[in-house]
Amino acid sequence: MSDVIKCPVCGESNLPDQEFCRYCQSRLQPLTGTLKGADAAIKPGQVPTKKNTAELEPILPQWLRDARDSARKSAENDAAQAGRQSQESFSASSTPDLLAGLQSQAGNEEEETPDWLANITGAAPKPKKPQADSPEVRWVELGGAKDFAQEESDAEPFTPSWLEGLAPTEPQSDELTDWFQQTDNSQKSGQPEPQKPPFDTSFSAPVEPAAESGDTPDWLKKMAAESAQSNEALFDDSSKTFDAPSTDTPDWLRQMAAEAGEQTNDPNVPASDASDWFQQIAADDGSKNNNAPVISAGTFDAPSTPSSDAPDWLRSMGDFQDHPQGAVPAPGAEAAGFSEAGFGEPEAAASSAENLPEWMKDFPSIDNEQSAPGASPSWLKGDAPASSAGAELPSWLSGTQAPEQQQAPAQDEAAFGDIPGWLKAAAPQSSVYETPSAEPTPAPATLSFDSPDWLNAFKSIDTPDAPDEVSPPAFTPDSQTSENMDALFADMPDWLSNATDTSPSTSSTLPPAANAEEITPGELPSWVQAMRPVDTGSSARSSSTSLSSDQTLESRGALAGLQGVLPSVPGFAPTSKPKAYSIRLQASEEQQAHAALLEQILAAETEPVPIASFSALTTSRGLRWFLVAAVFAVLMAVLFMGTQIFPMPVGVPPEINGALQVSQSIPEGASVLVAFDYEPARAGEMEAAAAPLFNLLRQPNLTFISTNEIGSILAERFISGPLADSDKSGFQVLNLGYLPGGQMGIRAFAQNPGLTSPQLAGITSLSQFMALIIITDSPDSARMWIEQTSFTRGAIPMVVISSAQAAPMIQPYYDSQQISGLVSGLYGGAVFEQSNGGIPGITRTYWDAYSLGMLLAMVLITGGGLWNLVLGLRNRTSMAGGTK
Amino acid sequence: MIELIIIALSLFLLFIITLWKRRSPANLREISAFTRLYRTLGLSMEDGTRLHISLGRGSLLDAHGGSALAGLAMLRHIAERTSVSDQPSVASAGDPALGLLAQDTLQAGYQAAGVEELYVPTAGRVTGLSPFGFAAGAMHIAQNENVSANIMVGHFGSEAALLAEASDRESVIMIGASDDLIGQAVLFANTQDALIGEELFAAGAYLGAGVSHIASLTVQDILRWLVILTLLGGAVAKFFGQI
Amino acid sequence: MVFSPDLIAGVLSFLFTLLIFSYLLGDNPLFRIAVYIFVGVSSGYIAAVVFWQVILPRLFTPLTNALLSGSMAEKVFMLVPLLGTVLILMKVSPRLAGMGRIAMAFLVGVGAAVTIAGALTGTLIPQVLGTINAFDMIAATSRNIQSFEAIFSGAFILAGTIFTLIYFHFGARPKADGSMQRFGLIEMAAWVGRVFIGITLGAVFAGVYAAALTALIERISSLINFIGNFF
Amino acid sequence: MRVFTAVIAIAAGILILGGYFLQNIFPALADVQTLLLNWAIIMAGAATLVGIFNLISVHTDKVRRREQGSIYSALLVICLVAALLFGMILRPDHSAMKVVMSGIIIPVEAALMGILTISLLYAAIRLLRRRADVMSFIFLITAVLIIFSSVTLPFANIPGLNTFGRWMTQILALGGARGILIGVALGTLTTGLRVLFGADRPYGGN
Repeated sequence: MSDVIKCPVCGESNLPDQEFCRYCQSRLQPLTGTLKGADAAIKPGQVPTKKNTAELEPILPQWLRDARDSARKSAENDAAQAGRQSQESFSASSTPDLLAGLQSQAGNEEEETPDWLANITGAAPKPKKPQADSPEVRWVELGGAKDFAQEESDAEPFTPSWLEGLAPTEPQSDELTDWFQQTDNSQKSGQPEPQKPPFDTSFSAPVEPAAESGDTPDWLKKMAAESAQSNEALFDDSSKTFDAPSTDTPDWLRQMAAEAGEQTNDPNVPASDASDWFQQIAADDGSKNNNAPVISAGTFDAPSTPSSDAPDWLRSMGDFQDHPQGAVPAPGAEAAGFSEAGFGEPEAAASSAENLPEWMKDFPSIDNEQSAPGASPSWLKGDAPASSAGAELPSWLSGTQAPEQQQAPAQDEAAFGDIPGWLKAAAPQSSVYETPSAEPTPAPATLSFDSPDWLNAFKSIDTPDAPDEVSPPAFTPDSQTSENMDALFADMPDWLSNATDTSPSTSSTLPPAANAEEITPGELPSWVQAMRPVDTGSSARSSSTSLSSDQTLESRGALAGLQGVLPSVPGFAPTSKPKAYSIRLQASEEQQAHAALLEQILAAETEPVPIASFSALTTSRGLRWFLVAAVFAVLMAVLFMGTQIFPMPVGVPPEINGALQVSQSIPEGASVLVAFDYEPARAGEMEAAAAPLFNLLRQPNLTFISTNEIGSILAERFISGPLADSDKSGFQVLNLGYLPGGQMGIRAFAQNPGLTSPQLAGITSLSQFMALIIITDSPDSARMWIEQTSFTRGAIPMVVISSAQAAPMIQPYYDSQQISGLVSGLYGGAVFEQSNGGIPGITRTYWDAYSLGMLLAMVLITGGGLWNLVLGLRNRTSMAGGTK
Repeated sequence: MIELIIIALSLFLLFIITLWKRRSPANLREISAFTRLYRTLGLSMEDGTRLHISLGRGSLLDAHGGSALAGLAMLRHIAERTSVSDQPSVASAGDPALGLLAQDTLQAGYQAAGVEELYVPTAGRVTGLSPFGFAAGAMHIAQNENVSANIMVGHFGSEAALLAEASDRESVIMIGASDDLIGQAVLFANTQDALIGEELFAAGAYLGAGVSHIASLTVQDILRWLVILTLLGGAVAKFFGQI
Repeated sequence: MVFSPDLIAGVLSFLFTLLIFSYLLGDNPLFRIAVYIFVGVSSGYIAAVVFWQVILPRLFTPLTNALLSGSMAEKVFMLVPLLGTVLILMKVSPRLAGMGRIAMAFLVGVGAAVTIAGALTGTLIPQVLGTINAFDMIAATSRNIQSFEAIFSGAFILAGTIFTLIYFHFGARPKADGSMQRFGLIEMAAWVGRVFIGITLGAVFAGVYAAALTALIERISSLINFIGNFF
Repeated sequence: MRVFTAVIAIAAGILILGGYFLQNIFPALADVQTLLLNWAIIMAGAATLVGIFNLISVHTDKVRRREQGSIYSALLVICLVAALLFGMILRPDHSAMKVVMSGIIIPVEAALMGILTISLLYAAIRLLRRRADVMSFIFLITAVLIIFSSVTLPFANIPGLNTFGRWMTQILALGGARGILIGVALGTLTTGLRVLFGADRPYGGN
């Protein structure tokens, strides 16, 4: 262990044994470990799963851990007292002990569920656990096995009503949840203590006197005395709490109620609520961090004070004022310190004042102010209201899930509230939880206040628990007797665990209640899952008895495994057979007709409405094959036979005539720029259309260029193809290749061909060519050439040879005399060829096939179109009829 | 100079009408092809099929850049709407620069939809560099990639018939528009509802791509009537030898 | 046996033509093989052409010259396209593709301007002027076209142009039944515009068919000729 | 980055437009325009290489994931890489590349164009079943008439048919074509302006 601990908040160094930073009061030691799955909530009805709650062990104050060590040493004595209990029953009885699980805490934090926690929840310990652990050790840890046995057998009947609530009722579990959450939250918050000074003054005081008590817990005696003498201010709130108790309420409780009845602001708070706050105390004291014990001390005040018939142990509480030990810790003391004080004060009896820790030494000075003889205890009278202690009680007793430092403001607000805070805490938070409080009476009747065991346990409360600030030697085995240790171990855990064990044991044979469905569903923190006694073993049940007459075992929901939580109201039993009502619906025909109509409407609404389809026309493979057969048969036959049935077209259109004149006007050997701007797809058509014109040229000097990447190859193909049969002896060809840039490239080329194409060195103007021939299948390409060269070509003629598909768009350029001639398609080529002296060329070869193909198309389109028109009309008619 | 005047006037009208259209709703005539397109978008999302948007082969550096840009604007909107679909749309182009822009546009659409991580660069593709190469590369997208509709918006020539043939064989809905008359003629014969001429540029407005698209149509209407007036006035003047 | 390039090209041409024609019977693996090979080969070829005729002569050669002997301005002017090329090449990597947007933005800006200019100078103004000039009686007379014929033709062209333009009018008003419709006169004019559009598209369609038919004839003829070479 | 790219696009566009329409006022803009266009052409060339990589990566991805038709994708990648390598090494005008061109590219493209004959016929025949409206009727009638007018008959020509066909093509069709092209130009203009001034940013950014 390191010599110093560095505060995670302020960074200052602190002693290793300090729990809180002396500079910023931040917590140095974690309150609890992280409970796995603590954040996850489970819903009622969900099957609980085992949770590893070993992380909660650090919650226990150091004194408890130290006490465990001392308990081991006294184990032998206790084991002898254990008698003849079987190992199983012993283990069962031992499980309720809060401290039972502490054995494993120090050494093995990986233990799934500490026994004490399991006992609190009533969950059956794992069968193997007691076997695995040394039973002897456990016996010792129990703080005296026999004590426990007696408690189980004897103490139960004597449980007062206000203690009845210790039974594992819903509120208990709820409160347990609260303090667990508080613990968890306090861990997160880091420094919960500095915000809780009000608790210090109000709750440490009653604990102090207990330190000097004898058999009966001193602090209880003092509380009794206090209550007898106290002003009603404090009990204005608390007394009302006991208005509701049944007639079985002990006298002292009744008296307490009588005294404080007028001042109670919340008369509806049932007596059983007192048990709640007691449970809260138990929970806080036993398992929570050291904050809780302070609370518990104050918690005991309320019930004890009003009772003049209080038993001796309560009366002895009157001595409280005679022992004015400062209940209020040092102002700077932290909550942890106060919690420790709750349990640590008893240690003062056994140990000298010198052994008292520093914070305990501070108490007297405060107590002197608070404890005035004959007056209500100052810590009750003045502190509670003044420092909002009385109101604070409810806050932390209410079991809210917020950390205590968060409760403080609320407590302040409620300091003079109508309802004491601790009563509020005791009050069930839901009607469900009120149910068990409705009949707390049986238990008080049988409760033995003299029960030494649990009183010893309270006595042991006075024994100094070991706050982190408390010097460890006070709890060393050497400094503590075995009796002290017994009492110490039995302080809260014993009665708490005992109480929690009772209900499940008695209800084990009863059928589980099925009323869980009526409970408002809520989400339980997952850690509660570990505490749910659903799988309580029989061994655990056997050793416990019910504190409630109701033996219903809850099987579902948050109360699952708890027994007697929601008892049925006594006397609520059916006296007669319920009248039989027919479940048959009495509906008239008219109503049924309306219902049918409604169903029909609803059905129509839910029935999917088909979306108006796009009337997609399915493909017709048959038509396609027919077309293929017809066209291919005709064309192949004609081409194969090489027929020349169809005459070549006669008559020369003006645009073709213009092209003819240009071709004839080009002088021999003249330079002609030819742009091959068509796609390979139209190569056949373009070659057929262009060949007649090139055949007219006389030994031209041809320069090929293309704005198409493939154009240069097409040019060479043209030379080697259609022109192959013509006389090419005089042809000179220069292929410039690809001219990139579209119209900008054309523009640049037109402005200075030699600059763009190094092969044309010396040619600086387009006008140096004698003619410009554009072979294209695109009107855009033709347009680009026409427009971009219009300013540079001068007067040189331009002829466009186009595909038939582009002719309609190029024709206007001829009409506007921007071009000199236009030859389009095979038809244009055929006309041109005819005008060239009738030398058969490629167009003649294609012409018959072309004409037949065109005629075939005309027939097919006409006939097929009409047929499909009829089909379409029929379909539309049928669809329209179907729609109607 | 007339060109500058036309540009300035168009720009001014575009700016003013864009501001005006922010407040007034768009009143546009019904175009059945866009109605079909709009429903096709939803249906493709519903039935988990893909849309194939083909942007044609219009180069940015020639006169067909306008149709390419219009196709990209439509792609941007479709990408945003269908990006979260199980089968996001794919775009094909026949021009390399247009293909890259298709990728950027698709990514922007995904980004606008907040699902940029779903964007796959191969959703925008160049399927070929020649007209028929592009068509041949795109014609099997419908068959291979669970496409329910081919949307062709851009510059198409006669190769559009090849895509139309493939769509018909696969019974895939086809909606086509081209700025080229050849492409328009082919698409007119092959599609259920043809988009003709400048309807190509209305795709963004009809699909709800933004106010500026609607304003564009209004500016086109205004310029249209100015052109008509110019034609009438110019013809009369020319006939009487005034100009 | 010597395989001349022409023979190889002829054989390949024959085979690939048949493979493509097989598509007429239905999509099949043979057709796909031919198409995918075609796409790959054509793309690779075009890329090689672009490299040899664009990248090399317009970027690397001038860049080398500029770096070796050019002025600082020339060096800068050649480094910019080099930078743009590098940025565009970054689009190969999805991670670096964002950088490529700078170059793409430049391309788009240039393209938009070229498009606007092309639309105005290449289409809008020439087409308007062409329509107006149809009524140029002087020009008609010079081409031996009678005035009546010129007016008649010009009027049809003008009417076709105007009605077609009206057909595309987008503005409309909501009707009582919820539908959007244009003004009555515009709607009527648009109907006439439909006729002109139908005529135009029909004429173009006929041209496309003629081009396709010619290509088919050429292919069938080549098949026959190829077979005929062996007999 | 978004703003930066938008600024670049807008600046480049304005300079190019200035080069088109303001070079008479600012002659330097013409040089700037030429310079910027040259850069754009180079970058477009680089984009081609990236596009090739995209093509490869898409199909490689298919092969890797063994998608439907992955064998064809593998074939495509192999052919592409081979053509690219041979083209880069041998240059495109090498005889081997010419064989590839003449043996594969041109025949396939022409054959694809050829099978459009069937596709177009099929589409035209089924058109009235898809859509029986005025435009479709006019479309088919015009197509049939023009087809009929562009052929010769073996025995006797129908007088005036060819003239009528030419009139339809050069007058009636021209009017519609001009209307369509002017409309497309208007759409292109507004679309270009939207892009030029950042309303649409196809280069990324929202």
